[in-house]
Amino acid sequence: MAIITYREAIRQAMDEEMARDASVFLMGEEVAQYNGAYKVSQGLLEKYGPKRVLDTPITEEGFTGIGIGAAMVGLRPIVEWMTLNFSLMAFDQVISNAAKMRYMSGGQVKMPIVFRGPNGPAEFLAAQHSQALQSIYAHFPGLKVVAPATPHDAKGMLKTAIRDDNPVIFLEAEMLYGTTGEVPEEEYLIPFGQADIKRPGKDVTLVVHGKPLRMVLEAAKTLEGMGIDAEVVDLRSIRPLDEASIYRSVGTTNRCVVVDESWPFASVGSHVAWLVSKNCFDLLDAPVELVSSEEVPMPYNHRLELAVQPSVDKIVAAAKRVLYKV
Amino acid sequence: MAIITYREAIRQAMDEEMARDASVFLMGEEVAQYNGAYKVSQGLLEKYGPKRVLDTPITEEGFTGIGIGAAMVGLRPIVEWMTLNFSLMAFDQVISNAAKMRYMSGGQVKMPIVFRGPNGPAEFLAAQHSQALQSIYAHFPGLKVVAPATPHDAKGMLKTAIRDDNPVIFLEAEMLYGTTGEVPEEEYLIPFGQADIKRPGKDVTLVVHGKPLRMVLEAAKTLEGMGIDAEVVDLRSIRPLDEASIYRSVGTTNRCVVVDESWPFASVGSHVAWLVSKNCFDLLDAPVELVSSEEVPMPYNHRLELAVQPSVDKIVAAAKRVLYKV
Amino acid sequence: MSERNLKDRGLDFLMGLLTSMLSIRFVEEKAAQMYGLRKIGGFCHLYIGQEAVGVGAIAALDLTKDYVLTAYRDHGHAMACGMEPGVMMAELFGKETGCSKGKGGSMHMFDADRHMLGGNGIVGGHIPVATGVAFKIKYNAEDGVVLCFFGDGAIHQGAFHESLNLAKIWNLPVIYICENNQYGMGTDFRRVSSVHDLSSMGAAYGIDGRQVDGMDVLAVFDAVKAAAEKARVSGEPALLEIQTYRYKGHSMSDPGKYRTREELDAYRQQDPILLLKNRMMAEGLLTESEYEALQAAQRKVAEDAVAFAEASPEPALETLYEDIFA
Amino acid sequence: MSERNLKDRGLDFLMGLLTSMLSIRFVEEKAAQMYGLRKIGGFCHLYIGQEAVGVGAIAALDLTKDYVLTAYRDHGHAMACGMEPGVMMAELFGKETGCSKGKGGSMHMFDADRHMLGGNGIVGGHIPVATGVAFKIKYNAEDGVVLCFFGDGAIHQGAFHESLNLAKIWNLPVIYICENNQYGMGTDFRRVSSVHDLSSMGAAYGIDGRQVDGMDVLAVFDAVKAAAEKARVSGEPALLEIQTYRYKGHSMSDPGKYRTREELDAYRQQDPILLLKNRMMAEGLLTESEYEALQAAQRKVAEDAVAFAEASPEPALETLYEDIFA
Ligand SMILES: Cc1ncc(C[n+]2csc(CCOP(=O)(O)OP(=O)(O)O)c2C)c(N)n1
Ligand SMILES: Cc1ncc(C[n+]2csc(CCOP(=O)(O)OP(=O)(O)O)c2C)c(N)n1
Ligand SMILES: [Mg+2]
Ligand SMILES: [Mg+2]
Repeated sequence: MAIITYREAIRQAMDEEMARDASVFLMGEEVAQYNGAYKVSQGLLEKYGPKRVLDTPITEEGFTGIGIGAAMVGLRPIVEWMTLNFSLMAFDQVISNAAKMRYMSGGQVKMPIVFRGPNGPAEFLAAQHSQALQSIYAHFPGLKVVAPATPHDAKGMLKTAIRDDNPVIFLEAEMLYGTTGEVPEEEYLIPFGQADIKRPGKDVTLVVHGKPLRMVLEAAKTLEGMGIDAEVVDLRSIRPLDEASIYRSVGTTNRCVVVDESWPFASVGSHVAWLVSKNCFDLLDAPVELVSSEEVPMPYNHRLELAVQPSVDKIVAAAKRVLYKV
Repeated sequence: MAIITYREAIRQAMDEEMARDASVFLMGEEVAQYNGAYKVSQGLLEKYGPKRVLDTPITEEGFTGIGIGAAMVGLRPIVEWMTLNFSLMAFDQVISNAAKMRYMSGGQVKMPIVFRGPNGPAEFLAAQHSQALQSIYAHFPGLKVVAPATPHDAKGMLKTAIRDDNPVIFLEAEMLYGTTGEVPEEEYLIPFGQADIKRPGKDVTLVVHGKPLRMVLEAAKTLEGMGIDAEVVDLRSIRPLDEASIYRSVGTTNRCVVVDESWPFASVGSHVAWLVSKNCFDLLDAPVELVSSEEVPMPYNHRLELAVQPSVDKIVAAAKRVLYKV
Repeated sequence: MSERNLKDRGLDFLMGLLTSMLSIRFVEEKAAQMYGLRKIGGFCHLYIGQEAVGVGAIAALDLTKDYVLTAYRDHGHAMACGMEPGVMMAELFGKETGCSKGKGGSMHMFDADRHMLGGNGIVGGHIPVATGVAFKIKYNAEDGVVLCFFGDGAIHQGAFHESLNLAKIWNLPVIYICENNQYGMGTDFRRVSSVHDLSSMGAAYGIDGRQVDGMDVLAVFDAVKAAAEKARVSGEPALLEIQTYRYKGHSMSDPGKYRTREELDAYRQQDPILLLKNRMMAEGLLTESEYEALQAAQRKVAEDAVAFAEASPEPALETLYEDIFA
Repeated sequence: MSERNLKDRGLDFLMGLLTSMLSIRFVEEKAAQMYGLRKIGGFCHLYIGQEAVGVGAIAALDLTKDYVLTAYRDHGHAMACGMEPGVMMAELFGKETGCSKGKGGSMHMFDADRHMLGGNGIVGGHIPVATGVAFKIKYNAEDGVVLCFFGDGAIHQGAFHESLNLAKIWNLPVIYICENNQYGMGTDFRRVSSVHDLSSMGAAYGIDGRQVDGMDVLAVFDAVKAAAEKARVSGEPALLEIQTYRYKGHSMSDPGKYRTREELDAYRQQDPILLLKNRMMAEGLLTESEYEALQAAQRKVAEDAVAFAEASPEPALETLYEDIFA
């Protein structure tokens, strides 16, 4: 297995799928000549030319809608949003068109389109540029939403996303691009709706998706030092959601902490926490805890912005709470 | 007390606040000469003139942003969205500007603006026009979100919203406009963050906000016929949320059903259900149930669209489930 | 009036236009009647008065390679694309045999086989989507064109502007057709538009703009034909402002008080059907009795459409869960 | 070159412009240096090369009644509005003494007292907001104007177009200033714009457009002065395309490989500071030694700014919960 970065995993997935299927193309701001604001599309313009790798003007609503139209008639667009924050400009296109076109046409059209880009806070970017937006996309039926946290998962799931005949919101993270991990040499795909046990354990279930996985694994290590054996369930895919894997784990541990870097209110995190609360009602030995961001827009100051987000300490503390070890 | 419609309650609130404060104005599509697509602004143009009651072009992003700019410098705009569905066109303005301007300026500006309009499904309007969008607004810190269900609450809370120095998303409903209720003759305001017990009871707590209140009250009556005494907690305000009132009620009943006409995933409903699950862990005799809409875009066919939404039957069934009377 | 000699156009062609306009007129009148009988619900935007636009424009296409997208006032376009009146009426009735299986209703007429891609309820929202369909044509080096119809109310939406810029820089074969029926709901377009010659807005994108008499089906045909041929060859987008008038209210619930009876009557004098009929008679291409026979036949078509819709079954309840994902 | 006799403009006025441009230049250079030392993080967009635009334009204002709003490349505008360099640098450092208490950072410089209303990170997002500030001016019958600065990359956003239409139909006193520095990030504006004379885009809204030499501070001053006076009197909005160049990368992380050294050098030859300095010397209004003294003084200002920022305390952790609601 090769060790590559998350960035490279995404690039490879796009490259392989573009080589495989001439109807796949990439569009977005700075994806072509600049090779991507975060260099995720490095080399793709050179390899596939300007017909298939297109720089757009800064008009998210316009080019997102163009992707949707192209998908409706058989192309397979990958639309890169420079960051998910800017997708708010295109929100109506995604919600009113991509998510609903098949339904309101009574199944006459398919919508094979991937919307991808970095989601969630990075560093020093302040309120408008530091939002984790999975919850608002996951709210709407008609969209698939995935948030892989490792190069392995990112590559396998992006390939799945590109081959999917439905709209997929594919969430990356600026802070993940440089992280590395093992990826098989041979082709593989990871189906949606399958959580992955990133660490088996028997004392407490930690449920997570996307970037905070690394923090959760670190917390698990810290807990291990305290004699607490945490199981880490990485959802990977938010919609569809692999509820069975979560419940199976909680069935063993009887304790659950959900970690989500979003704001808590009406979030993926609180939704999963409710699902566990309800469906594992008789199994739970403690209330389900949620570790999320503070209910504030993101401040620029670094100490403050770190304090806003989940941390290893906060996760460890929550795990101890559900084990009544406080 | 006078008996007036929900529509008239909203109109009166705007009228009184416009009379009281010259910096209050109303803008939106068809609000002036046409007196509102749903006739909510009836007579206001005539009374206050075109300076303070403005018809806009169909450019939600543009006029919503204008409202935000005007609010930043001291006016108190009421922005009517013809329906909340169209606010998706203006989503970035609300999230990136209205919700964050004060924070990212370090408290230098105020944002006294009300965004209002009908939310949620009406009848026969299909997928793009039948969305209950409270969950995506409630997700973001920096916004207040309220959904009064009666003329009394609507009037008192809209007046509060207009006087608030912060952005308020004020959710009405087409199906509520014609409903009637008692409203005091004298001026009154209803503070945000106070739930209202619309029916006291001791066997099960039904938590609701907005339009489905009527359905919940009907369900409570049906339950009464079965010897089940339901308490109906009408949240009225989603953010701020009156958690204490919910917990107090669940403390008595030990059973809770949350009703929310949104889709369930990452919703206000599932969030409240999690809060109750967590904070009433030791009090609950059954898992918290959520009655919401099916996970589908809204179909046009009436039988189908009714089947998608919460109903008296579904609420009664959920109440019986938490009482293990099934 | 279009200048070319009428006879040179061929009798079949002219009869086709006349038939198509009559068919739309009568089916729409039936729809109005059925709405009154509550067989149809929700928003229902009739095309009466505007028939020449959809019919003339779509007659200029080859729907084996060209495409049509429009807004919610879509009955006329759907029928001009060849949708069976019965299938359309069944959709209005919310029946299983409707084009969208009763899921779309009035605003979402789709006939993907005939390249009619909706029917969209969000003002301006389909303009980028249509542009994306043109993107596919170019991507696949086909020689089709896309007609994108929208109203005078939609032309100020940012989506329109973003689309035109993109269509021009990428040379996409799309004809933007602004059906200026003088009003966006209750708003005279002059009240909300900074320019009154809407076709002049193309200049900001280096796109040719033209005003066309929309009561003259042949003028519409000629203008669209010319623009389409140019677009096929060069990929040049175009903007046409086609001036027309709707005889009925904006939707079924609109009494239309914002305009005068005189104005309406003046337009009725230049009714597009009357106009073509009179010209054909003047040239000896049509007799009164032939016209009456044609009318009778088309009345029958409309009646049959209602009978078909009436006799069709409601969709099964379970179908509400279908057609979300492919 | 602006034609008026230099001397007639008054020495104080000219020295003021020169000082202001130098001050911005040196403070920006310090910011770059501090970024290298990791005292500043995140996005940091420098104004070097563009000083004549902000300085010339804002010199034409009376900030007791006029307002300024801009995008994320906002340091120059903030200083031209009179923000203390130390306060700005402290904001860049994320310190409590920063204009936005360390919550905003580089992209969110606010100085509400001086009518500088940000600093906005969403490309195009502040354009409707600025238009709303102009709305307030008209509403209150004041005689101020608003300058709304944005980049060549922002001009295609729908928000721009919606704003211009609204400003024109409502006669709002706002001057839209497109600072065309030739690139939006790595994209030559000619690649993403269907027209190359951006000032011509005003015509679609009946708004006067003009191109202005942005390296000539006096030309900028004259053009803005004229547009502002007109706007004050008649409420007429205007569009200015001010042609300029940024010497540095888009943000600190951009190596700027998309342009040639020759191109950069050519612009450096017409450096706005150099240009004004040379003209003043040629007219005997400035000596070399006076200029050196001025430089020294402004270098000191920049150093003092850093010292102030450095010495300032970090915001207290609890402040992260403040400034959300008024
Ligand atoms: C984004 C959005 N805003 C508002 C509406 C409500 N609405 C429906 S039709 C309409 C008027 C549109 O007028 P025009 O574009 O001229 O089309 P016409 O009805 O005249 O065919 C409005 C405001 C909507 N459907 N979508
Ligand atoms: C809506 C949105 N899309 C994308 C971005 C990312 N982005 C930041 S600056 C920029 C380029 C803007 O160029 P221009 O408007 O010319 O301003 P300049 O940087 O040249 O001053 C882009 C694409 C953003 N901040 N907001
Ligand atoms: Mg119209
Ligand atoms: Mg630029």
